[in-house]
Amino acid sequence: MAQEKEQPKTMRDVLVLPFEMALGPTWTKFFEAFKDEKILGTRCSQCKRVLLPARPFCPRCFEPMEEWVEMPQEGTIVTWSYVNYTYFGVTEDMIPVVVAGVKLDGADCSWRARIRGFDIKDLDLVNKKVKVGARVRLVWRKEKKGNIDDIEYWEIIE
Amino acid sequence: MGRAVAVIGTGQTKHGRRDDVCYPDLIREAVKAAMKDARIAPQDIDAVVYGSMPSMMEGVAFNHLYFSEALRSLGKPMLRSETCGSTGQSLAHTGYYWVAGGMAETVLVVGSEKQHEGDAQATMSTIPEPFLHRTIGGAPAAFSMQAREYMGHYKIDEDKAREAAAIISIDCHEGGYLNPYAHIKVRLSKKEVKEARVITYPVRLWDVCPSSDGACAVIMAAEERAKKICDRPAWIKGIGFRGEEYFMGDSSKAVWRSAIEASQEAYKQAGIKNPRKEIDVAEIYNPFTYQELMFLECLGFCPPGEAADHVIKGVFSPRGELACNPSGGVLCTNPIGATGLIRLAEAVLQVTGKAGPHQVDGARIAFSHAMGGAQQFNAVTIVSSEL
Amino acid sequence: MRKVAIVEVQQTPGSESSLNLMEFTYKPVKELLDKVGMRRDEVDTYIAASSDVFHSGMSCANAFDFDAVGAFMKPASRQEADSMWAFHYGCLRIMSGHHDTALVVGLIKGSENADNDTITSCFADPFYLRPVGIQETTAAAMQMRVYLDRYGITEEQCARVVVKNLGNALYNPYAHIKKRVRVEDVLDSERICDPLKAMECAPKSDGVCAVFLASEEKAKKLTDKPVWLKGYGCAMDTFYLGDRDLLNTQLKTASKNAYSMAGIVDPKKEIDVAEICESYAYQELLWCEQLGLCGEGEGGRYMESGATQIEGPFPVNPSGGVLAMNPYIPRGLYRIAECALQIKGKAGEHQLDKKVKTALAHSAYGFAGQCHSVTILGS
Amino acid sequence: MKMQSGEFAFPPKEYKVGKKDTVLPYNWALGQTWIKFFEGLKREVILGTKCTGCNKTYVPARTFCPGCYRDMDEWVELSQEGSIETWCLVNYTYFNQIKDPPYIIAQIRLSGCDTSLTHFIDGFDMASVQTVKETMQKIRKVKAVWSKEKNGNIYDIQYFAPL
Repeated sequence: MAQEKEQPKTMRDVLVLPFEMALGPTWTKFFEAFKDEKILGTRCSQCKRVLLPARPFCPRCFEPMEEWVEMPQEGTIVTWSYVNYTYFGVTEDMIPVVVAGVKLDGADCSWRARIRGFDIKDLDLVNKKVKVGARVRLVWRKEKKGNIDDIEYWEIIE
Repeated sequence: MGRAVAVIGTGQTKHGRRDDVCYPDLIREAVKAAMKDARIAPQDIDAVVYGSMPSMMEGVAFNHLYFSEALRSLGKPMLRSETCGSTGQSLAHTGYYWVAGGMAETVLVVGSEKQHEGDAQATMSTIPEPFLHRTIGGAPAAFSMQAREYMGHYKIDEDKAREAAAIISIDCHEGGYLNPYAHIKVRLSKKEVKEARVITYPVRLWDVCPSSDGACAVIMAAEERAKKICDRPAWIKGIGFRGEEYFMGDSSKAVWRSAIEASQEAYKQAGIKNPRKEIDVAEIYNPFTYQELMFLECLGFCPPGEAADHVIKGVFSPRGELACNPSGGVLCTNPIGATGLIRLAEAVLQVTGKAGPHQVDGARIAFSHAMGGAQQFNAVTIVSSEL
Repeated sequence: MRKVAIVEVQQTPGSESSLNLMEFTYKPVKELLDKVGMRRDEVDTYIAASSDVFHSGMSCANAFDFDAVGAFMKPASRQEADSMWAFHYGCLRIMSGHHDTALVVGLIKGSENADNDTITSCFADPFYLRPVGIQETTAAAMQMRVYLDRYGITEEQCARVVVKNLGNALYNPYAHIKKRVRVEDVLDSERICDPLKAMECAPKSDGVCAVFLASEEKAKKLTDKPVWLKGYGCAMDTFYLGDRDLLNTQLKTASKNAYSMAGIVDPKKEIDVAEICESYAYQELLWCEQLGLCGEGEGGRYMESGATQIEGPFPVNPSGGVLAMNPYIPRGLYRIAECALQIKGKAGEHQLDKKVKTALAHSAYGFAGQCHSVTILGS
Repeated sequence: MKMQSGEFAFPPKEYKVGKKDTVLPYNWALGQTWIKFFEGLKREVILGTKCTGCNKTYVPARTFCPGCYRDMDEWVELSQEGSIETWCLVNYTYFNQIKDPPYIIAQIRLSGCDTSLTHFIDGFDMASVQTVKETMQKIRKVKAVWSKEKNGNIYDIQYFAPL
């Protein structure tokens, strides 16, 4: 491939575009509840599914989701992955990471979560502990800001 | 159902790292090749369809404006479709509707990507909504999670899945080795594949597609025109597109409904009852080997949970019952915005007998596919040598 | 080729919204479906128009938009471009006979993005036009100067466009800028990019516009006042400004094609109203010329004659146009929605007091109007 | 900023928002044509290409003719003088702006060329819009002014100055 030969001429630059996004009533309420260590989902009046994070409407029934449900903070791993590589914006100190899909008890969908609470640099240990079907529990950060980082990590329930 | 639409020419660039040309010139390379293949001139084209991944991948927004000359769109109407990874197939669908709808006789459809000009994973990390997600890992993480969800769902033994994935990798890389346009050119042993560096466990180096620069152009024409100017047209027999929720956890990615329904719609239009028997070649969007297992089932090529066994039996190998990705597939070449369209172009090459070294003998009906979004979208196009 | 009709339209008012982009998009789509009396899953196909750079920081815009657009498990696609292209694509899908109903949605929250100038500078190539500072405003200012110099168009004539359009906007509930201005106000406003003044440049707005399309048979079942697609034309120009005569745009080609498809010979006589995309005041005059509504170089006098006033013989931008409401991506659909409402006689306070049988919707984007689309609608 | 100030400003947001910068790195391939064009600028030479089909001379140099779609491999050295076709005076700020205002961007038609070059006009006082307009009206011809230090990009031409 070409990159083995000497590099043809290129021009480098880094582009920055600022954005400011409204969280809106649904996700504002969802995040404010973090401050009281609460996870809120919403239930669809038609299909009765409970979705996480809370939704303004049901993507399938297309009806507003107005019924709020407080969720248990334990769940089951439906899938997971071990991320151990860097790219622009991701530095060595940020990896490795165990990303998982966790189905909270009583939810009809799974939710992205980060598994920690043991030495995740040890892949064999990770493979022993992290399994599809394994139980996990949410661990809150001490001081909360009302954003996704209030969830420090999820720990495996032995 | 509208007018019959045929693909009368295809063109691809040499895919790989293409720092030797600026982006517009890369695109023109594919456009010229397609016009040569279709034996038509720029003035014969009524309309242009273009697409790529988020254009900020290469740092030029609305890049169809920048590529106006390269696409030879001066004075012509254009549409600019984009549906993430499935963009290439969505482009084909746009061109198809334009001709079928009777608003154009001949349409030029072009997809491209120049991944080495940007950072693909960094760009893809801007797909998730930044405040509800703390994503890391980009596409590889997302797709290896899908792989594990699939294996977990059917309780597929990890070693068996690993064996099947290795076979897919070896077959694809062999195809890529033969395909003159392919990016990755290596012949691999099972050992090399199974012991390669871990990217996002269980996915290893040779289970993952490369980042490629490349463009693909396809020229479509209405029935009469196609019959007049093309001796071996490939007729579009069926198309399908389905998408699901933005939040990945909302629906199963192991039994992937959008893939099932998109292909079923295309089969219905094409009158295909038994895909594995009736289809001769399939170009599946397989950026990750493990994912192909799930696709083989969702696309109806084998019963749920049995993909690994069939792959190990060689059912989907180049000389198997249904040859999958003889071109080397996405695993060997992935200029994302072009990738889905390359699947169609390769399907066309197969049914028109133009595939050369990786031609599947006597191919008459070929299947092409792409997926994209936050594991959301699936798109399918079926072509045949007969109207 | 099958006939295509607009059944209903739904717009959001242009004032800034505190809703999240997902909620913001969902509301008008839901309202439109309720108006038409259809469930989400009963609609055959969905086309969205949204942009990766005008999208609150999220790439692959359609991934996020998909739920709110209502397209779950439906044949769907998306235009990364002006929403008039999405409208065209929606029409094609119905013309093809594959689908009988289509819902087209254009969306943006301008209040969440950087300045339009910051973003449109990303349209420029990295080697040449970007480093020399070309974006839509600087390109427009240069186009405006040629216009003033070649034909002796006056800055006052351009300013009158702002006065007229913001005046019309006062009566349009869907307009963003609600402010009565005088010619002096415009002329005295900051010369941000001479000859362009601050008030001659469109703002950036939040907006979602949804349009419901149907085939002939279906439309007749769904509404007693279908608005028919009569003609469509679109044409691209070259990218580099230096290759073009900035006063000889592809709008001529686009409108010619739209007129011939609609069988229109004399647009001035056969069309009752036009909604055109004047992101910069002078463009309304220039586009009127290129649309063949007046001779070349006569845009200024045409304006002064009062022809384009809301009560004039050929009203242009009764909605207030883009100067009063500029949701960058949906603005093309907003033009179509306004035309449809005028034809249906449902425009409300700014409804023209004459029978509107044929309307023209125009959309343009890119440097100095690199791309033009024209849609002709009729009763 | 333009719309952030004056009549059409957005009020400060009183609802919960998330702020984020999208930061992305790029490494754009110039390709042979741009490389040769910029090498020319390094030598203080402005190169164009001529189409054998329509006989048009394009600046900056192109790989192919936008009209004829043919390859253009006939290179021509262009005059460094030209006339101003149109211009604008940028007098406001926006995020990611290329330099501090005020500055003039213009279309410059180099003698003997069929397309015009987009670049800066500079070399005189730009304090007031009025004086700039008067100066610009007097200008008949402009000439390229070269940067001392050349990096093989469009800035190797510093600006065009009145003759």
